[in-house]
Amino acid sequence: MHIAGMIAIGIGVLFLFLGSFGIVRLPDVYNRLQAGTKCTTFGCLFAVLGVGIVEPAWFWKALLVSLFVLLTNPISNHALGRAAKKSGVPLWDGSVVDKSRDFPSYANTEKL
Amino acid sequence: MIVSIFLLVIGAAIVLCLIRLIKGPTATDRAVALDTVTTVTTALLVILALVFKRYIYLDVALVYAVLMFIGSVAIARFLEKGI
Amino acid sequence: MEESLEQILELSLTLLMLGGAVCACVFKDLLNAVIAAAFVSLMAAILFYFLQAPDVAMAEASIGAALTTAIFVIAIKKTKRVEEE
Amino acid sequence: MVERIFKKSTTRVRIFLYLFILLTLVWMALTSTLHWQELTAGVLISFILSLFLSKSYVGLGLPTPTVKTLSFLLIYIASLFKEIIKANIDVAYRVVHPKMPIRPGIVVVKTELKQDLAKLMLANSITLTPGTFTLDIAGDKLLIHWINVSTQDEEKATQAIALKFEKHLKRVFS
Repeated sequence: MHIAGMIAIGIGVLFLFLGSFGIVRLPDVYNRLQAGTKCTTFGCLFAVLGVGIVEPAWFWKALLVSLFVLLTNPISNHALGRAAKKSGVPLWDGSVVDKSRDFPSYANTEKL
Repeated sequence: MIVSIFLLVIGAAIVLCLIRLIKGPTATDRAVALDTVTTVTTALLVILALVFKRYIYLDVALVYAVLMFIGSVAIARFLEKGI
Repeated sequence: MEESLEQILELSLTLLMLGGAVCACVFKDLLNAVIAAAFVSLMAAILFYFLQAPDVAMAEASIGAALTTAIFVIAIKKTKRVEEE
Repeated sequence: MVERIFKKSTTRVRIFLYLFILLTLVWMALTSTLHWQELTAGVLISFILSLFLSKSYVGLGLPTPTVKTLSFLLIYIASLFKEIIKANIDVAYRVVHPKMPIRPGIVVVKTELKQDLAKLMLANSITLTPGTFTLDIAGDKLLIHWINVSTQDEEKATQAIALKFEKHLKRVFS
């Protein structure tokens, strides 16, 4: 039980580190958001559930914490991404396509 | 013993986020770094509760997970209508 | 946990907090300064946690990082965003 | 007339019961004890809350909870977890790879879901799955940032990104 929980915490911590690494390494806001959302949500989920496995009496509260993280983290990141697009942060030069001109509410924001 | 390695890795993650917070060309980059550091901190608090062996410390992580989202949404709302 | 590791972590957290505080003073764009201040209060909350005061950490987390950020953002919206020389 | 009122009231009672059970379970997870004082307080508070909340639940136009809907919801959550694990390995590979094999771009995707909550769940699951990130929703279209664009066509992009969740969500919200 103890070893399984420690392995879960280890996986979670590894993904948290990779998410932060992606924040530093990737080229523009949108790609950074990708790394920042997925890796940190997953890593936090695994770390918290791992703590719940190591101490079985804590499991239910740990589950509640992970549930809140799973619900709130994508929403706040989505709000940040939308704000970035609306305030006209440019895409990276290597981007392939930008279809946001077809979208009604972005017709008059600056191009690329 | 192995927990101390986890704590050091999380500390390194916070340092990386601070680098992006200093460097970031736009305000949105900095907000993304702050949001990431919040999630990392929630995990850190839960692991520290395991280290200190106190059940009551989990409550702090719960409050963190619920309330931090308000700050990010406030910043995002401002950026949408601002410059 | 060993005594020395705890001291190392506390020291590094203090240094991170100092870095964030310097950023909050240096930035000319006030929104960036607010974000750096939120980072500082995040680190302060972890530091309180290390000093075995979870209630203070909870208050610091809720007031310092969530409420203060929202109030500062509203204040910036009513005034100007960029600081002048 | 009488029959209709009866039918409406039974769905209302069912919603009330489900909310009551859900809130009591959350309370029990928060306190983590089976002491009788805590349980009494929890049952009382969740009774009062579900009395008020069941009214607004009907007003929001959410699906009535039945055993079938809940089992479809569980299947959806299981498939979501599988996708999350795939997504993380994918993103970790892209970040660690020395050349960063990314071809980012913004594409438009269509959805057939009607309810607001269903669209929210679809957007959240798209955010958590491999290489895609929801930027905005308007009407039946979603604006999506894709880290590795393989097609620019709207139909094909819909098939690649949204369809695998939509078929689960349609069954939940039918």
